[in-house]
Amino acid sequence: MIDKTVATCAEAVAQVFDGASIMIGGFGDPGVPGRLIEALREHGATNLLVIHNGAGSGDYCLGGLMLDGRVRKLMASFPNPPGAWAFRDRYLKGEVELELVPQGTLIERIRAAGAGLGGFFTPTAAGTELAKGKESRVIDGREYVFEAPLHADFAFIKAYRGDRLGNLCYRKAMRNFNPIMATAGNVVIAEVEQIVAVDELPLEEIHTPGIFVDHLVQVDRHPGLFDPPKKGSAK
Amino acid sequence: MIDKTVATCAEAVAQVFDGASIMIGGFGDPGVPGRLIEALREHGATNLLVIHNGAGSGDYCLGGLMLDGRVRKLMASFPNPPGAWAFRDRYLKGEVELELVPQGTLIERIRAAGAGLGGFFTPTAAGTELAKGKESRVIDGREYVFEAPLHADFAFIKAYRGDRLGNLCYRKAMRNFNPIMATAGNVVIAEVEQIVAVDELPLEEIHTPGIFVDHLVQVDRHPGLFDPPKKGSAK
Amino acid sequence: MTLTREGIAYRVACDLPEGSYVNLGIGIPTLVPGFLPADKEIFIHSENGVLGVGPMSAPGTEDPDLVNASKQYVTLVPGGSVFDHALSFAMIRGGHITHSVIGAIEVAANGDLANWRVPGEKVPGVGGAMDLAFGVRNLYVAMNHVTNKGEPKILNKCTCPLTAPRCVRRIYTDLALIEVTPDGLVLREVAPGLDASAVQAKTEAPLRVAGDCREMIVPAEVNGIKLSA
Amino acid sequence: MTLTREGIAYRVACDLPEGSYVNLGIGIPTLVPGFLPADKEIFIHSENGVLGVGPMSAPGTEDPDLVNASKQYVTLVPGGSVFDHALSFAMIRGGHITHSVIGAIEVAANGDLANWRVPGEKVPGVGGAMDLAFGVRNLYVAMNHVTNKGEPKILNKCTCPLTAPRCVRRIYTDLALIEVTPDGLVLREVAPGLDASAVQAKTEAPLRVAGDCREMIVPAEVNGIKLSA
Repeated sequence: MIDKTVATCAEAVAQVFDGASIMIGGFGDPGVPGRLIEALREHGATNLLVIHNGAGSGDYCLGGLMLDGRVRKLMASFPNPPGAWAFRDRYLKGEVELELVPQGTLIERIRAAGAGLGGFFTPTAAGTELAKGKESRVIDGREYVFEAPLHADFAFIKAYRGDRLGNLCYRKAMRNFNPIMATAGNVVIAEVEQIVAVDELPLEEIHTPGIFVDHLVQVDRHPGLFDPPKKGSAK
Repeated sequence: MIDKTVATCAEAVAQVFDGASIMIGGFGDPGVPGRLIEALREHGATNLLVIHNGAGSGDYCLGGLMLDGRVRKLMASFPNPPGAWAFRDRYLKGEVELELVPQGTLIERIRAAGAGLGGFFTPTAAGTELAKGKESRVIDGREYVFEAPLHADFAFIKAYRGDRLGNLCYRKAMRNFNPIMATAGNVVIAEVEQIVAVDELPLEEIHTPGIFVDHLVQVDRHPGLFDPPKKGSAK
Repeated sequence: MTLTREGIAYRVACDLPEGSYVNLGIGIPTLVPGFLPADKEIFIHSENGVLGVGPMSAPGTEDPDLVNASKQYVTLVPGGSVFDHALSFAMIRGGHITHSVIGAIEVAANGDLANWRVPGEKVPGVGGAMDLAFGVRNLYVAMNHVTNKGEPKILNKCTCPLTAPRCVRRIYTDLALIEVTPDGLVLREVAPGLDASAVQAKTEAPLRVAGDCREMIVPAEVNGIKLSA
Repeated sequence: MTLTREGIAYRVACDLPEGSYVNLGIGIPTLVPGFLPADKEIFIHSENGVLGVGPMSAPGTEDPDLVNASKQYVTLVPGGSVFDHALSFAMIRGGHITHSVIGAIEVAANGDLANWRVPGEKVPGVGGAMDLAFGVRNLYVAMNHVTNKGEPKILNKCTCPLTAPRCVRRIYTDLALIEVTPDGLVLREVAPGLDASAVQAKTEAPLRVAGDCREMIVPAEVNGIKLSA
């Protein structure tokens, strides 16, 4: 019998090695696999390449990984919200490298990797600073930039519910990068709120078929990842 | 109030013009917008470029369009099953052009169009007859072929349920090409089995958000599109 | 008189047609939904995979899995939908989002937009700004006409790094509504009580005054919110 | 003795490990699921967007919206899933499908595969054959060793248009199991009662006989189905 579930986050992240590249799902708080990231902090792997839309927030989860100095390079589209001080401090000291990628290009590069493509041409960034040094090409009168697929050794993702076969359903804006990263990681590890019996997931709501998932672990949401504003201000 | 529903298939296809390019969803029978195609036969537009996985079957729906001599060119991956005699007859007489595209390349070209990309590199067909005359490139030691995005003036798709905003849910293997074609047609027309009130579709089962759909019409399945074998033989 | 930030948002809201799919940037654009007439169905897109973003969640009712692109807890309108990032940016880059309303640091006479890299910013971030600027046909800038120091933001040529070249279609400011045309900037409307020369005085790029240039129709206040001052 | 078509399918089925995701072509490969042990969980992929294809539907129970890639009405196993064509071919091209079992017109000593264009066929069709041949790591061919006319199908060089170069990993036939290696073809198993020279006699390409080459372990019949003849 196939059983991709593991009992603990520690077990789920045990294979991560020094120097590994890791995609981390989520946008803002929804969909961030916070418990897996905390387990990775405990685990100790370092010199990591992290691929994530942002740069973490505060001193926990990805923010904590930054604080601990475990990230050698970040590929992100929006690493500079106010809460990303742990990354900012390291970056300004030159202790972490940043590759800034437009958000749509970031997700498309990840998709290209998962889909076995050799790269694609996107209009985004053509003629701007972020296209410097990149191949460009005029297609049907419009300028495009060549972008390469983006693979990773690991993808840490979060879903709402999953089964032992690795089938996953997301909930609302939790989906974001997660189903795409699930296709592009060499080893895909999912944190889910609930593991259910096979066939309990509604067929038409299985957003990530189990084929893409290697391990999943049931765990509650990291408390730092639900943070309604006290004064109505954006984080 | 937005209301994308129309009362009849005739009304839905009224804008199709001679020489138009039309994507048609479906694989085998599931997901084929048979009633829309029959309405197009009635409508009379001719000299069409049709983009579809197959070439129709029998003398109805796409087979009928072939029989009527209304297709100038077909782009397909598998136009040669036994039932596609109407296409075959025209093709062997030189009355319809065929561009054969590997199935994965066909769907990816359609997706690229819908996603605003300028093209992509795929390994499929590199070094074979189907890559002749195409740009190729070695990326990370592997040969890839450049493929351009594939747009169309119209996309005819089929879904299971929809609402007046154009949100669509599919059912089982009905999905196939439909949600992707919905992103790549200039005018997207959906045939659905049921139009329901807004918010009746389960949120996590909306496979095609309404933004992609221009018109939808409720109609029953064309009887030719459910054809269980009498002797267990494949069609 | 000049428009308040809410007044600029109000004026933009008047121009969004029913059935449009609109992505709103941070700053003034986030105020636009407050001024959309209730009887006009318009869907707000958020690039993190939400179409049909509704009002902010009331305190205590926040859904931990539903935020907008500014990470604010929001609601979903009836008929809204959720999807992954790849489809969300396919909507943007593929030209499906009909309108984008965004802030700007600078706009040039030819429609060049600079809004992603603030001068002096030590850590850069781009988010989805470039995808929107390259992908959305009706790109509307909503901003104050001049900087905090009174310097023009509508220039002959941008000095900051570009978000995208020749992408802006209209500029809505506290002073004016300006259209970007192949022949340069055209002044379409001025704030109540202003004239074209007052707007030109605060604009580096030359403005051609439209034949039918008129005063904006913006009430002084709506529901107790001041639209002009 | 030689294997029947069912015998070839049986032998392939023995080599598919639990947890594999397998795409099956038309012909002999469609017989493979009938020989998978019930206690081994293996998911059958169909390129039209189904993972977990189960047995054919019993007459009268067909679901109009559920067919396999051969357009046959099928069932879905517990834990199966459905998805669109783009994701389905991402599974194939992206290397997620672990095994593909397909028929062949010709296979060459270097693993070249020709299976999409039958000589003399007037209307060509390729379907998903190339995507599978380029995308799936463990590409297994299941076919009769020779043509209807007794001509070898395992050649020094393919004469038909290629589906993909150097893609085949193993060849399962009625006579043998042959592995494709960087050094050419290696004969791993022979059908019960045959020897290596009998297989070589029906093979154009040279076969190296593996040190541990053995007779296939295939029963004469299973559940009344003849596996060898």
